[in-house]
Amino acid sequence: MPTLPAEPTAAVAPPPFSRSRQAREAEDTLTHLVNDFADNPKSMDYFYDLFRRVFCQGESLEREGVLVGTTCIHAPEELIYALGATPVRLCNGSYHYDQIGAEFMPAKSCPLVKATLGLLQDSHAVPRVGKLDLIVNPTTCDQKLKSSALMTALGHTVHDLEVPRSKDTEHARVYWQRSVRDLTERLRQLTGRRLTPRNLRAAMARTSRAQAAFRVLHEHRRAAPSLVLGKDVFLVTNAFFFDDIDRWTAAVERLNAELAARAAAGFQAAQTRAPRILFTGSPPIFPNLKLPLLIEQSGGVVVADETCSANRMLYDMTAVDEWHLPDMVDSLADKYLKPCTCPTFTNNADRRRRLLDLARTFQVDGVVYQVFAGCQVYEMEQKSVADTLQQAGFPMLAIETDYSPDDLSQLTTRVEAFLESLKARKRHRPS
Amino acid sequence: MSYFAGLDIGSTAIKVALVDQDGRLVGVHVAATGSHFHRNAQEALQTLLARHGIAREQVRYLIATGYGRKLFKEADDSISEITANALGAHEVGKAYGGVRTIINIGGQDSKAILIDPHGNVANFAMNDKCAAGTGRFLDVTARNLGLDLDELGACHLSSQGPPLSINSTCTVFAESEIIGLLAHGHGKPEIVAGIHYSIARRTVRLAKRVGIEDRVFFDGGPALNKGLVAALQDELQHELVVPEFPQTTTAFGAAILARSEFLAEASLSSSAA
Amino acid sequence: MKADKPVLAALRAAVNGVDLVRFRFWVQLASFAFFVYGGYAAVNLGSHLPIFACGYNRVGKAGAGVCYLMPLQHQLARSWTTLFTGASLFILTGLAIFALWFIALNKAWCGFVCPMGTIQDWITALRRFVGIRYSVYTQSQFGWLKKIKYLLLALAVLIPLGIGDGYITRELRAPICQICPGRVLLPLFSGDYSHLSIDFTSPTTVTMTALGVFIAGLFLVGSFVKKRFYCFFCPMSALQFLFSKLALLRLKKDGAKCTRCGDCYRVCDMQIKAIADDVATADIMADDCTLCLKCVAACPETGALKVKYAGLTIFESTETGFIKRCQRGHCRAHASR
Amino acid sequence: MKPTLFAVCLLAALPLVAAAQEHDEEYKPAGEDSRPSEAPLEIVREKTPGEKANFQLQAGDEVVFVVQQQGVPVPNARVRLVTEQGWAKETLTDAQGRARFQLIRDYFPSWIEFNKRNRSTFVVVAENPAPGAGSDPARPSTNASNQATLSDSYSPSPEDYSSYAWGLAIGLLVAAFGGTSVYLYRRRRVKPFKEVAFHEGR
Repeated sequence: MPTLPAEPTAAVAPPPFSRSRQAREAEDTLTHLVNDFADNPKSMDYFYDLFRRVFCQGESLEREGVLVGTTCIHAPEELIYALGATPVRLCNGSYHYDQIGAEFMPAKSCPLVKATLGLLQDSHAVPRVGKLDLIVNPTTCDQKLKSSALMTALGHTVHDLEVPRSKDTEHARVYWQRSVRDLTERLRQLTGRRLTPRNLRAAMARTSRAQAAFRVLHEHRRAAPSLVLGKDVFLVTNAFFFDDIDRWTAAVERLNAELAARAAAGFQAAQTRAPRILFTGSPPIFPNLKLPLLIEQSGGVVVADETCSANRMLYDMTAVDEWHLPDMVDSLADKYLKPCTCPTFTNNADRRRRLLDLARTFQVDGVVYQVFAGCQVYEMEQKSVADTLQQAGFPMLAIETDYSPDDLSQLTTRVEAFLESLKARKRHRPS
Repeated sequence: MSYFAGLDIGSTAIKVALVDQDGRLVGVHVAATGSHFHRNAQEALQTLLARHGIAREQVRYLIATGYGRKLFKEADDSISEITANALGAHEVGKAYGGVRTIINIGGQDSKAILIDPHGNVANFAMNDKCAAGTGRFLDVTARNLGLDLDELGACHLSSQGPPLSINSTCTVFAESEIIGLLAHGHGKPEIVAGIHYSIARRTVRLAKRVGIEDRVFFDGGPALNKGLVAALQDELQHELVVPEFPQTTTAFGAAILARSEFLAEASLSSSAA
Repeated sequence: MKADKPVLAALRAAVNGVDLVRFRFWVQLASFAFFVYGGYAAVNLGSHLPIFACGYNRVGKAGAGVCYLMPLQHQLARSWTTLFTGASLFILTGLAIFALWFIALNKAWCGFVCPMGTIQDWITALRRFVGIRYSVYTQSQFGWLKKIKYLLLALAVLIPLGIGDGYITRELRAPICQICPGRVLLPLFSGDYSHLSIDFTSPTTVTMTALGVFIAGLFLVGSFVKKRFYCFFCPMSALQFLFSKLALLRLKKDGAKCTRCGDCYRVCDMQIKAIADDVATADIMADDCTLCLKCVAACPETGALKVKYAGLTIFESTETGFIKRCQRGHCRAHASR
Repeated sequence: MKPTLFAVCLLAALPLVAAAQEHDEEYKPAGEDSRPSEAPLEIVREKTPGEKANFQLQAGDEVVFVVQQQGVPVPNARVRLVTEQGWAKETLTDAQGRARFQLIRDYFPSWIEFNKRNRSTFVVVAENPAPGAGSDPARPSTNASNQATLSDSYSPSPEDYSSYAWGLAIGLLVAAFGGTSVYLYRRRRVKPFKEVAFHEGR
């Protein structure tokens, strides 16, 4: 087990949070996100203000009751809400925590996992969500799998939620349903409350209302020319990580109303000829919205995404046949496994079909495929996704990056060249 | 008579190309980037104009490309060097019967571009994270062997034995390996040939990622090096086309685009007026 | 999709947002009453119906028609010399009438009309009310269990043929009807409980009537535990599937739209895995399917599952429809137990 | 759940409605024949109320015969009923000339030959002293009696070959067996899972 550096001895009084490196990083991203673009939707102010308060001023989001951290979207949040606990998604996008994580993790490992562990290693981590009573760690990709031991070494209690390696066979499905039931049992012991059809149904109602709101937003993004920029939608879905679910849903519903008004008024958030981009690959998590921001600063517009920090987390909804616990919990388990297009499964037929469907329905011009350095599963799928999209006539740009800002100029060249080639193709192929 | 200029502000060299009203190349000029690239870029443009006796006002439209394109304020517009290179190569390639694959080895990066019949970029791959296989690798080698850059080509051609295999592709370690090979009494020509072949192999691998089709267009500074061209030809097994001014194809592409942009805007304003 | 006129669009939205559970309950209730008690209103739809409107229930003039399996088995039980001659043309016309009835509603006869199916759904409702969970087959069990209905259909054809030429005793005529739970249960609804008794006249009748009551008991227990238990082994569904290619009512799946979320597989009473996992075939209706359309109601992807009648889309999975149904499902969460 | 309850009671009501309006063809003889029959002695079987045209006597039924002389019921006439096997019973007609018999079962074939539609015949003989010297004037006799016979047939009663008890027994057996086996299966499933079986051939 790696010996972990002790708490950094604060020789001099630590600077007020707002001047720490992490705050500056968030501040920088937020200013770019807000100021580089004219007329952002009014209802986005709630989200900008939320991120400023939480990430830049380090405001505490302490919530009473049991806090259950989750390191991946496979952990069913409905079960956590049903038992009165609050889910806290621990995926982290800050370069600051990535550096801290890199001190005790292999250099070539995925920046997201490094950042998450950096976050967990820091006692007063930002976003300030309070002491976690349990971390549910779905065993999806290898690095998250191995990070569970590291998290335990950091003093957290970790429950490994076993995710099957393939999702087509029946025993994989049963295996997953059993894992979810074990999780329910573990949460019951943790919170000391009993799962009943009533409280699970109420929890599922909250989540499905949030999902319904997201789906309306998703539908609005089909408009050509676009009504809302991709960076705003990524910010909205990133807010879902830590914001209170009901407040988040209300804010998204307000945003939807404003977008409907924009559609009626024929408002354009991007130029008519702006290349429409489908974003997929490793999830952009605030403050690492570097690539989407770069695309939209260079004149493109991200109209759809297939990443687990946005679409994959909120899109697929649960259908229940009989409102009794065995069927409800199994339906939840199925919803989190069967449609999931996570690259950690054996075959990615679902993901390719999903990308093609998104590309066609959103009339995208090109696909940007982000791969975090060290994220081996997404890199392995890059070729098959590129070929599938190529056959369907959608060019794809694969970009390997990580959380550090210093490869910005090289990325700019690639992104601009890609967008220019898309504009040229559009001129020859009357859209 | 109006002219159009393309200014490629590269990492090691600034290239300027001047095109007249009918799109014909008037002249090119190459100057070192140095540290004040802003001033050097203006000087390079000035020297080229002076050489052909053209006033600055006659240059109606100027497009900058390359790493410094965004910072060169006098430019009317900027374009990424990949699109510029593609346009340039497409234009120049017509003389050789049309090209589809472009290999460009620059000062600090190497690019492989696949273009469609109209000259638009269909696919591209870049290696700008490691100096191996770039112009900088050749500079380091030349300095180690005490040769000038333009002597490398002749030296390669004068080698008798098979080219040595330089297995470490990293610029820094290649240096120590060259010193070791010299110490073992291997001839300089064989070492240079070895270096050329290692760059060629690495570039072909990059080109394969975008797909190699039709005639292959090879440009960028190192394309002047005859030895490297021979090595690449051997590795590629495709017909290799090296233009007369390989360094300035990108600048030429930018100039062509400047002209078409200007004419498009002009026709637009005339039809609007 | 071509832009519909506002009226058509409104109609389409209304239909796609229907609460299918309630709609199907009332259609089933109405068709149950019609086919089990239609006879009293002097309704007689003939004897080639593709559902279990049991002939024994027709005896007391209660039923509105006769399930085609009964006349089929009677007609086939004739000597082969006459069977394979022009004299037996009426068997083909009978089959044609059955086919005509069938292609009108395809397998929706099972999902919406068949009285036995309706009884099973009521028993399932009872189980749900009591709060006992349902059982499922594993895929391997599913694989070999689903072949039984073809075996029963084969018996329904071969035994009468055997009787026709004297190889099998005449007491075994209409064998499938004798062991069918419909014979035992449906006449109960019109006061005739004679079929509950075991007929000791001969060993054959003993075994057949005992088998009949046994299967009826199995039917009741089975459908209490497994949704639509009997439909899985029903020879009528095997017979129907021969004609399902010609049917007007079709279930279509657009694989490109499908995210394979498995919601349709979740709610499928017949537990057909292909509905969720098969994204290649358009004509997705399997031989076990009863076209109860719960899958279309449970699909959140717009346009993924479509019900077409003679090419015209009459019911389609839509996102808004799904959310409306799902919201209603959850709103009841606060109101009911 | 309310709709389901409503449906169940609706269906419970229907069989009652169905049973009430039995409307099958009532047996109506062609037309009352006003002239009394001249037969010196006659036996007429009394119709049971609501009897259908294809009515078939069954073993165990109660059957009533009216003995009439010129259409007038004869009290105290001796009436004998003899079944096929030879079982006989004798009664006297009551005041209204009625003789009541209970048809006993006399059909005991081996199980294989048992045919529930078998018709075993019986004959009813009525005898009554006739007034006067008898019908043959040539040979007057001291006591003359009229004898009339009526033969009919009856089939085995359903109780002989069908039994609800067995039906119920089998039904309950299945319900009990099915229910408990599912309960035990679900209880057994609490154990982790069935291992994949290996069939090691030689």
